[in-house]
Amino acid sequence: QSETDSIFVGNLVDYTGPTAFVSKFYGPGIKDAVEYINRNGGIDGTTIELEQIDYAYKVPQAIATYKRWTSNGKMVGLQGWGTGDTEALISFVAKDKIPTWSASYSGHLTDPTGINPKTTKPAPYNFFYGPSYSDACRAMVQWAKTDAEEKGIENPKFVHLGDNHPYPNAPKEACAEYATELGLEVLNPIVVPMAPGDFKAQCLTIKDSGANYAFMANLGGSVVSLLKSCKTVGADVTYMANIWGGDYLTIEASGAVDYIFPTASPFWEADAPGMDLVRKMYEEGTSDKSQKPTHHYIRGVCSAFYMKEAMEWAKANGGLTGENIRNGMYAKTDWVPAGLEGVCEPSTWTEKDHRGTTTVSVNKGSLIDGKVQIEKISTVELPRRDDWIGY
Amino acid sequence: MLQVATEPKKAAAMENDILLAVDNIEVVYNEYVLVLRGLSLEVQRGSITALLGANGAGKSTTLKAISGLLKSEDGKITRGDIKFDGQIISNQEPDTTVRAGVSQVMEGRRIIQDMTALENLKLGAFTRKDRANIADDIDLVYSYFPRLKERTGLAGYLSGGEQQMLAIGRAMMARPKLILMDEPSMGLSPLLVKEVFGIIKKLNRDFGVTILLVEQNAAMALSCASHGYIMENGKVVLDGTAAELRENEDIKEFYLGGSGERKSFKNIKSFKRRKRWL
Amino acid sequence: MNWFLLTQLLANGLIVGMLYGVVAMCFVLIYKSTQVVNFAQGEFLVLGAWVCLAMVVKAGLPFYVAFPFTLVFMTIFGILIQTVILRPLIGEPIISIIMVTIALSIIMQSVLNWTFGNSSASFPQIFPVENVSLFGLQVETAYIMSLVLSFFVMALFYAFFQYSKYGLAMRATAYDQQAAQSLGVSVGQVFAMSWAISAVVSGIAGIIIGIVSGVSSSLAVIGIKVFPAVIVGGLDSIVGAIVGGVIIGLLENFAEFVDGQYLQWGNLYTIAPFYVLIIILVIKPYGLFGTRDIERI
Amino acid sequence: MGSTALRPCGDFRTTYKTDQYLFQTKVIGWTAAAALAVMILAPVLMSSYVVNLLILVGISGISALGLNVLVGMTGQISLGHAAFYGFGAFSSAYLANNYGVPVLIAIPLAGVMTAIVGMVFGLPAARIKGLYLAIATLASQFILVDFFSRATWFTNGYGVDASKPDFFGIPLDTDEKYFYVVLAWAVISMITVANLKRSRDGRALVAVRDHYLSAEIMGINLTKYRILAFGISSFFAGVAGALYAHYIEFVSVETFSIALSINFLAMIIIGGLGSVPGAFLGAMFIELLPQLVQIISGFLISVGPSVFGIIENGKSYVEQITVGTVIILFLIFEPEGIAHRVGQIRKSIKLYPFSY
Amino acid sequence: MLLQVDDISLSFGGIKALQNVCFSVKEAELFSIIGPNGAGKTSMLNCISGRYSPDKGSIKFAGEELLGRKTSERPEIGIGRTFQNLALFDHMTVLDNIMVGRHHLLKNNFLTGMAYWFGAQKEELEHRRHVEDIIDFLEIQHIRNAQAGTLSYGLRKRVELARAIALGPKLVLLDEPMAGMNMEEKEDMARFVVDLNQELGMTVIMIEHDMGVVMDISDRVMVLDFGAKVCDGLPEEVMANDHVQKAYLGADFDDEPETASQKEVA
Ligand SMILES: Nc1ncnc2c1ncn2[C@@H]1O[C@H](COP(=O)(O)OP(=O)(O)OP(=O)(O)O)[C@@H](O)[C@H]1O
Ligand SMILES: Nc1ncnc2c1ncn2[C@@H]1O[C@H](COP(=O)(O)OP(=O)(O)OP(=O)(O)O)[C@@H](O)[C@H]1O
Ligand SMILES: [Mg+2]
Ligand SMILES: [Mg+2]
Repeated sequence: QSETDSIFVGNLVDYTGPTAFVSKFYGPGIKDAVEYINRNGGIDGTTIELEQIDYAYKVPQAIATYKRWTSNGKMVGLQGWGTGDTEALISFVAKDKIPTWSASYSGHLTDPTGINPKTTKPAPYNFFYGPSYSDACRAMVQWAKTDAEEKGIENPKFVHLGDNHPYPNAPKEACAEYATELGLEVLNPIVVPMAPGDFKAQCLTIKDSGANYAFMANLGGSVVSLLKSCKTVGADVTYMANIWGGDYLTIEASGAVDYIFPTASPFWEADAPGMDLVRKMYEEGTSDKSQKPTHHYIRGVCSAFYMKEAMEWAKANGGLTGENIRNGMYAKTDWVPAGLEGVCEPSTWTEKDHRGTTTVSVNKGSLIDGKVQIEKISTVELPRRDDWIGY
Repeated sequence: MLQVATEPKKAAAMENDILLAVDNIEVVYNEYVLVLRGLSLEVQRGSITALLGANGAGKSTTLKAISGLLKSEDGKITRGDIKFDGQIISNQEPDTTVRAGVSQVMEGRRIIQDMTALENLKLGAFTRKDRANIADDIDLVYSYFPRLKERTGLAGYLSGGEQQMLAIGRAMMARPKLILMDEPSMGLSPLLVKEVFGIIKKLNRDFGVTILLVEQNAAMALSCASHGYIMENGKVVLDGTAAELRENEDIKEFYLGGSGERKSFKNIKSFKRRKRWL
Repeated sequence: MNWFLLTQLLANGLIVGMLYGVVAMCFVLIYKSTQVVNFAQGEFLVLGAWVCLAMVVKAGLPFYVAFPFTLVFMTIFGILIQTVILRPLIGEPIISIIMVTIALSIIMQSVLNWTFGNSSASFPQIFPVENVSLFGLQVETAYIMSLVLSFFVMALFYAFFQYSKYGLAMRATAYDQQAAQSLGVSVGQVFAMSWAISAVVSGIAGIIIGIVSGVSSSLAVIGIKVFPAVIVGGLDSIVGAIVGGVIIGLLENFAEFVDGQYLQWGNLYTIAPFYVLIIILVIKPYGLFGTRDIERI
Repeated sequence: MGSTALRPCGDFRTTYKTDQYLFQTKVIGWTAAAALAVMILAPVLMSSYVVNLLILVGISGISALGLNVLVGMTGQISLGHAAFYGFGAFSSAYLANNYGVPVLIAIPLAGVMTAIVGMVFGLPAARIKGLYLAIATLASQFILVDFFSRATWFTNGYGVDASKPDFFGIPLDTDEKYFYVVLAWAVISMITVANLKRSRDGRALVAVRDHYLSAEIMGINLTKYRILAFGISSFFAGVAGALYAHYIEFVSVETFSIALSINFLAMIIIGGLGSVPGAFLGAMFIELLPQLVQIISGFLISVGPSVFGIIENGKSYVEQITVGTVIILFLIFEPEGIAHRVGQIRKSIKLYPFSY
Repeated sequence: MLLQVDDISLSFGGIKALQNVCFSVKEAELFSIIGPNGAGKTSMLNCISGRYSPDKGSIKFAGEELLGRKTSERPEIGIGRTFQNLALFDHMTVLDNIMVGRHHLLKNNFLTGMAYWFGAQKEELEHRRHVEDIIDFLEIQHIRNAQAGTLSYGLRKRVELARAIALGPKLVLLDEPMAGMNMEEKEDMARFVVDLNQELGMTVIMIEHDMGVVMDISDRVMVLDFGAKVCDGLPEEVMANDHVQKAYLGADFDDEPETASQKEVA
């Protein structure tokens, strides 16, 4: 089977739907990386044929596309995207043995065996690079705790802001539980719609509730609107974002000040050893260059490179089948893809635990005089607690 | 005396006096229903011309073909043409036709029900440039139909007859050269029928408006018209001056209700074969 | 009971509601003259906002220049949409035309995303004071503008429909296209006019919303969001649009209050208007100010 | 007089019964039979990609057919159909997961449950009409979707698994096998709706649409039929949703958005309001168009990357724009839908060689 | 007495459409209502058929009070009608339009209807036969399958009549059945109405403006004006009434102006 000189990988992207805001960066990251890999010998001579399909965040469309891809039996891997479609495809990819690297970081995707009582469906073929939504939020909470201590806030209050929707809901319970554990007072979550709008009503409620730390689980326009509205209302709260909700574009558009957000990779200008390679890939790549990439682009690159090295392992250990590639993901520990040192966090996947990394960088960004300024303020190393697998 | 209309008269001398000339038109609905099959007729300037015919003969279709309203019913003139005042107006947009001086009183009145009578009248003057005279013309209409003035509510709540008056009044408001009237007496009480015909005559006499009148009340129509056409199955089958038509035996029988003496409807029991001109 | 929060929320609702009212008016205008519900309304707003933003940010024009240019642009756009896309459909079933506006929204959404990107962007500061205090509540200056605007536009529309010749023609066309045509009304022209007016007002509303919430293509959902306002006021009532907008604005904020303080239900804010909408409709099937159909036989 | 309704020669009907046949002419009958035969053989003849698309078309078609009963036949525009579709999906999964109801039985049961919910949400139709009603159904869309994300006992809050059905012990676990389940339901729904159209209650529904005042005076209970239409329509939506659930095997709360409701509406408008085959033709149009556009644009890019470089960059936008444009062009040229066009073609063929 | 109308009043805002109207119609009678436009004739029929509910008064049909009965139940009791401004189901075929008239007589429902072959078909066909008789009777065979909305005005009126007959009513209310017809067609229509009355034994209440027809075929005539009853009685008696002559027939309206064109021709 490994005789074929190319293998097929499907890639679901959302360039026109509600999450296009970030997919527009993540998708090109994958594409540029795969092109780079192909230009440089592919998987030991096998090129990766990547097809990006814009499914506009519509689950049925994603499934139809998936079926088209699998119908000829050639697909060996899937670079997925959103929460809805990734969850919908869990049993498909498990049955078809197609390893999937999604950009949905829902906690329960990290449970390959169904060990957590809350897991409804084990996800043996699902991977993602980066901390899970729950872990990222836990890191935010942990930072908030130290921050509160530093600032001398007594009895700090924490609130979750987000729509009643699978994606913002993903870390809600897990994060609240940990916040309570850390001694923060957890207020009732406040629902903020995913679509942008005037959110002064919500901001008034936030202000009234006396929250000190607010975790915004939405992304894009919704976050921008919320920050603008709350600025008008004048709520004195530290806003913390989800990994998709924090980038220089959001800060620029919202005019945020002291905005806290997690990342799992350096920023574009950072001088980590592997960043030269990333920038080279970008320069040589064919994707749209009208906008400076965000850190989402870099996670896309990492996702592609983990896939690449797992494939290399598979090719050397029995051939490029989905099952082998999956085993390739378990082959290394504290794994950083070659050439991307300092770019991708060292990650470990095991058959029982698909949390690649639990290390979260905490950043603070502000718009000062029309310039976005971001600094990394801390790194949170969360413990790999067993009760947090799949949660 | 009577002419069969298969050979359209082309008296060159009269050419100038002919306001409307429909020349051998064919009308198709929905791309497959052929309704008019080579219909020709002429209306002289300043005359009242009556167009009579059975239900479904195509009278309303003819009027819609002239005014251009056919289009909005998925109908089309596929052959022949219509000349108004020397200009070809077939398949033209209806508003252009109205501007050229043709008004239509549509079948079933078609007043704008959720506007008042006054607003309906104002709307009738939509194409007019001389804003100053509009108010006078509204008064004129009121003088013709005094009861319209009393009704200030929505036109949709007027009774059938009142709506008919409004429709005629509305057509007058455009100060047209030619009014196409589709069954103006329908649903009117005998008194009002007389009134309406009186008004049609008055319009014609006082303002020199030319009228093409489609009517079922043949006796009335022929009494005020100077010329008449009889249609059947999409064609003109008979035409002549009103006087000639009034004397025609068939017309007497089928349109005027017997020759002189009143017929008793009660005794018509047996199936009666219709005489046709085809 | 937290009176302070409640009054703040209600004041906010009143102000936001006015803006809903303006957007609702754009719907009403189209409906009143063409019987069509414009599902691309949201995109019209976003278009206006993006075009103005592009002129301000990219071309560096001052706002007071960009603003009128945007309105000119929207006028042309409205006419173009009507002549190219909607004119051939005159006289066709309304539902098909509504479908066309849906397709139009798909196209516009893509074109907007393509040309202006998927990210959010903000207007630079436009008014010397960004916020003013109203009933002890901080309110964006843009909203004050919209307040003035909504009354102005409302009065204008009202007079237009009631007294002007074209206003009458629009109402007549909506009621019975064929009859209007028979009176010399050019249906195409009237429709072009109403689309142009609606596009202009949408443009203005879009800019205000953009200033307040940031411009992004997903702002288009506001088009759907004001449906309750349109319906509560009555589909064909200009005054109703404003009243409906205010009611929905107040309601949202009141729901937020009840939810946050007592129920903890979640998104009552988004959903409450729809419950109330149904209740109002069952009591008043044509909204508060809509004209009822004449049901004579 | 009356040139409209003359029957063309060669089509003789001697009894009223033949005049009531579902397939009005032999040609239609044979076309239907041939279509059915092709469908039965489809899993054997066609690639599984095509089969998958056919399944999706079939499911959407059933749902669209339901909507057609409501919108096309009864004249009540609904913007909330996706919510009922979703309710069916969750109900069926719920019955199968929690009560062990065999899937093939859970599907119609879900239909019945959805019908009841549909009638409840249809209650306002007793008083509200036209676009006001359309927006009221939009409200039911929002209310139901909100319910989905709230009712964790029913939906987990984000989505539930649904299993593939068994047919007397044979697991219908491949697309090829599942296809027949969908096909069976598609045929059943087409026949029942076609039957409805030619019987008492179907006529009553259409009468309510065309002129409800006179319908009432003709003895038709308006409230009953308006709500009944919601019931029937939701039944099919529920069945289709259930079929979808067990096909996709995962029901996600996110699926049942207004966009999907609008999609269903697009299907019936494009297919032809009130037409039974039209619902399926429209479903085909809406489901396949994006796929087709995608394939074509992919092909163009592979042929001439230099020429189509612009397309490459904004590929997805070009695709969306194309889909929108095709819909608009289609409606400009055939505002009354595919079924209407087919009818027109049939009529002109009948009259051939005379054009009228 | 089949129909007993007592002291009916109806007003819309300021307009008094009906004022204390009383009349009665005997079994198998052909009863006409005449009166100027806006007199309240149609409103009267609307009260009987349930479209309007009068402000006061009572209407008894075959001894039973009608008011308070649901509109959609009235066909079952035996009341059918046609409409002045055409109220056909425009997008249905003529045949289906008439079949709708059989609605209250058919027993199949949506479940049996969807199953069709188990029972519903038989019933449908039975009623179809009946409807075909009506179609034959009114001579509209050739348009049986035409869409009602595309027919000409006169034909639609006839389909309306067919639909009303299909209801199988004891009392049929006809609102200007002959409007928009020429003499010949009026004769046909008159014949149908007389047949309805005499052969099918239906009681008829007819509104009509053509005095020729009214005088000829009605048994009794009632005159309304401004919502109030002016008189009723035999056709000749009514014709003799002064008020009727003036306000309705316009006896002394004779100064017809001559038209411009007639002058010319002459
Ligand atoms: N929109 C349409 N589509 C199809 N056929 C139509 C349409 N309008 C009219 N017809 C057909 O055209 C023929 C002529 O109709 P038209 O309305 O012109 O008759 P008419 O002479 O005015 O009759 P009436 O005296 O009853 O009003 C009829 O057979 C009718 O069925
Ligand atoms: N629903 C309504 N709302 C308001 N006014 C109405 C309504 N129905 C009827 N009217 C008014 O009641 C009066 C009687 O109307 P009706 O239709 O009964 O007259 P009619 O005798 O049938 O006249 P026609 O011979 O012209 O048809 C009219 O003045 C009319 O404007
Ligand atoms: Mg006619
Ligand atoms: Mg009347």
